[in-house]
Amino acid sequence: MACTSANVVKCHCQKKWSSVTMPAMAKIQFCFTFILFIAINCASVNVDNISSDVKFKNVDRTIDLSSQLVKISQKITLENSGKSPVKSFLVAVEASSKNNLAYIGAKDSSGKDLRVSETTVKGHDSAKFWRVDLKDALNAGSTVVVTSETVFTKALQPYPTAITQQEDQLVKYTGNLYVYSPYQVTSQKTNVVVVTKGIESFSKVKPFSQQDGAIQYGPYPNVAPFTEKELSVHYKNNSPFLTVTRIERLIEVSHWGNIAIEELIEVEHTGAKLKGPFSRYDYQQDLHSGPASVRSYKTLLPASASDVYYRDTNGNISTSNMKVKKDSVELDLRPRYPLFGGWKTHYTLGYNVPSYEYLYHSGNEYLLKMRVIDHIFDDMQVDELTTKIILPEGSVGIKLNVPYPVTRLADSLHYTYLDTKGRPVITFKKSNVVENHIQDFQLRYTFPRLLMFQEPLLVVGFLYALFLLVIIYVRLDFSIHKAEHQHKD
Amino acid sequence: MTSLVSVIPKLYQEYTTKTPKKLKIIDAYLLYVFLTAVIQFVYCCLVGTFPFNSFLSGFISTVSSFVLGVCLRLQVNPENKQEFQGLSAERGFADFIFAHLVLHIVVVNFIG
Amino acid sequence: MPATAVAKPENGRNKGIFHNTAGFSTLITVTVLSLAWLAGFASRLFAVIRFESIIHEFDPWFNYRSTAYMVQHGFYNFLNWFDERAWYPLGRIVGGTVYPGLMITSGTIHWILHALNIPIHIRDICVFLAPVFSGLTAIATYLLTSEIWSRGAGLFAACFIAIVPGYSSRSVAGSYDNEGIAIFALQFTYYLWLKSVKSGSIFWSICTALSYFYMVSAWGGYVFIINLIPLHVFVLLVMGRFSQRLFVSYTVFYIIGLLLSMQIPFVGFQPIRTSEHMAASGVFALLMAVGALKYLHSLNPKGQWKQLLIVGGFLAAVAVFLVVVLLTYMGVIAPWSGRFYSLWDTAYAKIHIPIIASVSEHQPTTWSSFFFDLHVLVCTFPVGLWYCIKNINDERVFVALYALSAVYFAGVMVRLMLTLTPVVCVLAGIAFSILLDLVLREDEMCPPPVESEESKSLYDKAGKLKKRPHETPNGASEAGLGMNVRSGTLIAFMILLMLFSVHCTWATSNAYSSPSIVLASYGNDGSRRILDDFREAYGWLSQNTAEDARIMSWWDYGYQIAGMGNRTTLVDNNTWNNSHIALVGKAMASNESAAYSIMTALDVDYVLVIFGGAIGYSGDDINKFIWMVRIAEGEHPKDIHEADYFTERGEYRVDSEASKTMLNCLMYKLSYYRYDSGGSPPGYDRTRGALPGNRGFKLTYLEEAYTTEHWLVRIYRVKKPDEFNRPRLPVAKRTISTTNSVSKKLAIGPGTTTSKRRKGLLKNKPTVVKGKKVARLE
Amino acid sequence: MSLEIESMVRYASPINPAVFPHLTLLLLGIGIFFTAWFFVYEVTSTKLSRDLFKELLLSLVAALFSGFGILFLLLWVGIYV
Repeated sequence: MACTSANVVKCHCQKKWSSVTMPAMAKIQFCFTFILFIAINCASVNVDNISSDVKFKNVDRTIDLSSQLVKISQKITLENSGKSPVKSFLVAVEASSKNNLAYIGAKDSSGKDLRVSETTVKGHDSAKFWRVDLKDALNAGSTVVVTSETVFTKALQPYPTAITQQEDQLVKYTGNLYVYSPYQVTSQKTNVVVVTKGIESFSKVKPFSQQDGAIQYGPYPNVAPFTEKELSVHYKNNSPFLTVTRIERLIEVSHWGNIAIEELIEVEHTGAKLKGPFSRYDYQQDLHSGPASVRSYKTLLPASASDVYYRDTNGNISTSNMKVKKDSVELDLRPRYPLFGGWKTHYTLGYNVPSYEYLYHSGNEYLLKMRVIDHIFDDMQVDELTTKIILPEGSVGIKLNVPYPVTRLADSLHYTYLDTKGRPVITFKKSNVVENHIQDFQLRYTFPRLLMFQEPLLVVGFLYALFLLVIIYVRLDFSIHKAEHQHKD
Repeated sequence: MTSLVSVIPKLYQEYTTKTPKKLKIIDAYLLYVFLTAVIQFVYCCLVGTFPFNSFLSGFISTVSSFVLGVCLRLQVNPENKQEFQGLSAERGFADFIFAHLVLHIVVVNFIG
Repeated sequence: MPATAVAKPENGRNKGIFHNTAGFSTLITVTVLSLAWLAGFASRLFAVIRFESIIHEFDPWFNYRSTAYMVQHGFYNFLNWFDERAWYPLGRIVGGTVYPGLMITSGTIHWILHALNIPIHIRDICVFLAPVFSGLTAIATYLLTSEIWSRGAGLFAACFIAIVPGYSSRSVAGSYDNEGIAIFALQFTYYLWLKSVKSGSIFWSICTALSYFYMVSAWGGYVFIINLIPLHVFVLLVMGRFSQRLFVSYTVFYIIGLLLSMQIPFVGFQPIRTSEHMAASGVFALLMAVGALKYLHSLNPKGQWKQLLIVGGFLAAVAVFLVVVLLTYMGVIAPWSGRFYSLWDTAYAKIHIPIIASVSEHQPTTWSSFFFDLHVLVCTFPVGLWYCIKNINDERVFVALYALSAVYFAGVMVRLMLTLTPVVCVLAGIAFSILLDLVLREDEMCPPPVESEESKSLYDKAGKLKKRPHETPNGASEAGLGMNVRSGTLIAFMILLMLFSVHCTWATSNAYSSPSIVLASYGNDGSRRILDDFREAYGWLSQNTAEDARIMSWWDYGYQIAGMGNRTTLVDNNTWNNSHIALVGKAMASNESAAYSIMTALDVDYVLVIFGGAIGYSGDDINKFIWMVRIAEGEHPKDIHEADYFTERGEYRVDSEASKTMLNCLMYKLSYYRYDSGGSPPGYDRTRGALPGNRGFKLTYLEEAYTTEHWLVRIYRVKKPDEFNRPRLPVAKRTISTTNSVSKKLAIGPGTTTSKRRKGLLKNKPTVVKGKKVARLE
Repeated sequence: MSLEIESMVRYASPINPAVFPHLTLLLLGIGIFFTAWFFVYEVTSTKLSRDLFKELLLSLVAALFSGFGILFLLLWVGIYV
């Protein structure tokens, strides 16, 4: 995996991989509608209490608004002011933005992932809570530094919602000025990064300072738990507001040494809508025309990817470049037309990778270790992801491990070249996916190697049957002739 | 023209004496089919051709039956052996059956 | 090989020296045929290799779309398909207005492959259907030629037809059109017809009828068969070659074929109602009459039957003719259709039906295109024809008639070159076979007396020159070709054949292998750039307009918009409703406000125009515009006058000297709206080599919705009534700029336009590799 | 339970993809040769001289070689069955 690890976020929750036993192949046909949820840590299961011992001594919060995503990272200095050691603490997301949350993760000071699980707290039904388990229990009186990272999608609202071709795109962010926390926060600072200079307006709560492309708030002392105060920033953001409304990722494993990957992608520009005409003349005049539009974007594929194709229902999209880099293949994808606000496009991207990169075996036991989703473009946001894995015909004992909860759909069968009873297809779905979700799943199955001969023998059998037909025909033909001759005479 | 009139009984005589029995059966069939066609045509002239495809399929099926019958007669006729080399009477009859099969499948489809 | 080949026709002599001869000749035949198939298939793949597996041109897009519909919804739904995406607001009953053979063929292939778990996309089947069928055509041609002459000639003919440009022009990969499979059906029907005439078997006649049925389901050109076969019968009758076999084969074929052909919804009752089909029934009646008289004659051979025969035959013919005339007069039988008239009188279409004349395929063929499409075959096929007439028999009468009629039709219409090509291949195959027969004869025959001629070549022991003109044992007079002459001829002809194949490859590759929806241009450094503007625009339409948006464009692009853009069109390439097309033409030719009222009446949401000025693409709408005007004038003579669009001197130009009407019509404005790029000076039109006369104007009722990268396709949105009540631009600002225009006049007369622009070539640097049949309309 | 990833080895194709073209050509060549032989035999031999065993053997060999040849052809052109 060394060569492809560039973007792989180490699975922070490896131990809680849920494992689901795949029903026997025979049953598959009968359970088309059967849907299996793999939410091990369902909200209904876990209930936590807010410990009064824990305090946030200091929180450094960075809200990164430079892309279409809102990335908030908090450096929390945790203090145990109680008597007994504390093993875990809670982080909370306010009710207003909990539906936009795509990803949450936590790391300790040495950069190791901590286990994060969803939970609830009685009396605070509107907010969402996560419990972060510390690696070592925090003794009374001591402190520890934990970094939490959250990513929100669709939290930036274009304002105005429609712009003309030449205008810049302005967006508005509405958030919480204070760290939303179930605990008392002794001191906190917030740094809003917007990168552009064009800030129209922002909430002014002292103390604050504004430097180019960034606003600092705080420090604010002693904020009570669950304090909310509106923070809004209205600023220019011309970064690509592209949403992948749907992606279907198809992974087809062949034991002849190849894994074929095909992604059907639907993209929409979800920024400010284009108002009025589109003028090619203006667009061609200078490159800065249509600042909010997207001409092209880069997709990173695994370094071993080959036979890449990029097409839609009307055929190849001829406007793309491929650069082979050391640790990846970089595709510069240009949609057929530039994407303005509200414009959509769709395409299919496919490639092959050799099996030795992702497939492991020991005897007849196989293990496929691949990404649930791969990079589409930087700061991507995906509304709906469907991943399908097609295994060789005759694979049994399929077990799937995923790094985060997904919705597993019913298994089905896929028929392609030289198939008799069909190949098993494992399908699972996830919505609201961001880059942090580029992680590996593991799929175990058993495949008797002798079955590899089934396909060629099928061809051989077919040809042999043809030859036999010829042999029979030659004899038959003769007899008919003879019979006719007899009749004649 | 008078010679024409005188020739007809002669023809009839020729026919009755020279033609094999097998062919006479076919001729009877042909006559029957021909009359059916005539009746159909007269009927449609009197009543009208409203379901045109039904009339057509009926009429054409009789015409084709007639044509096929004539062809069979030609092939079966021993005098024509020279013309149809390699075609036995049985083969001719098998072809006849095959043609009727095709014909009637189409007619059934067409009659609507 | 030629030895075994010529051995065959002399029936019974093919028991060769070796017991194995039959086996090896079969093997060689099979090998040659499969190689021909392979070569034919491979030579049609240029477009796929150069571009991609994509449907070409215009009509194929409709065929593809309906095939996809059939595959998706099933056959019966397809037959009942009412397509409301076409001909808005009329719609089109697709099931009843297409020849479904093509769709059924590829649908069946798709079905079989999927039953075998071979998941090939229907598009790929459609793309590769024509090349695959070219192989079948080769085999059918082989069979046909073997029936007429010999197996060797058959192999030659098969090889010719596999690669000849005249046929590959219509059957390259991606050109998914009726002709692709129809030529196969044509050849195969003829083969079966000859077979049935030869054997007199009902079985073969039925097969002919079935094959004819396939042809009827595939292509309107079936009329050619149903006229040629009766003609053959008639000529045989006149030549006194009546036989009972002929009687059997024709009567059975006609009656079953008639019934079968009426099964196709699109054909319907035409076979008994239109004049085109009447010749066949006339011959049928005639044959019946002749058969009856012959029979009576056979009963009494001694009678005075001669007069009776003549009188009876004559009376029958007169009666049939009178009935046909009477019925035509009464309106029961439709008179000949316009397209059919234009076959007889080439000027007819030009005068009466501009829409037929406007299609470049319907133009008379030029001599050069005969040579271009057939190359050496055009010179050799008279030889084959001569030999066929010299050694006449029933089948050869047929091929002679076929050749003569096809030559005539090919001369009338470029498109019918296609029907000429097969027979040319057959006859050229015969000619070459005879030639090789002459040159290579001696080997396997029992050594004839050596007609001495000292052979100067040392390494060849065959000094004997057996002259054996084919099948005419006593006609051999030119005996005594020398070894040198012989090998010289051989080499010359081999070189000729080589040149032929080189030419075929070249022609197929350069002239016929352009998808026409993807253009390629070559930069100075030889690098290839792909201009994908059409798909860019159609892709934009399909993704970014409302599901039910109605697109107005000239009819050429109707099928493509429906196929790739998946949107409703007003007119398309199925030009059945002339007045609707004329209405669109009128909208394009009127000024903006008049056009707006037409467009609102038609509920138009978007207008699409093709504009080649920026890259010098000559097949664009401005160049076709004069046809729009003509067609519009035909229906609306009060509002549109062709003369208004020309300058006073009768020139068609777009620069400042163009007429006022021209400069203010919708098509002009949509093409040049905010056009300021392309060469120098800015706004220079590279296609017409002129600076547009009316620039800097504003549009009131429309707004630019999208323009592709190279300006090739421009899409405008028609504003809703509440959107344009804005202060209009002062008139003073809407001046017509009369800057220095160095425009050459484009002498555009109806005749020259076609030939000039049939190749949609880019005028300047970026040369586009394009087929010449591309631009349908000038 | 199941094996851990560390104890497993990477899975590569049993036949190096680089030799697919060669294998295709070789196997298909032999296959076509035997097919041709078979058909020639079928056409040339008469009812008397025909030997069922030879026919069966020829066709089996032809089918085997052509079958595997076709498989590698598929793999070569990128249809990984």
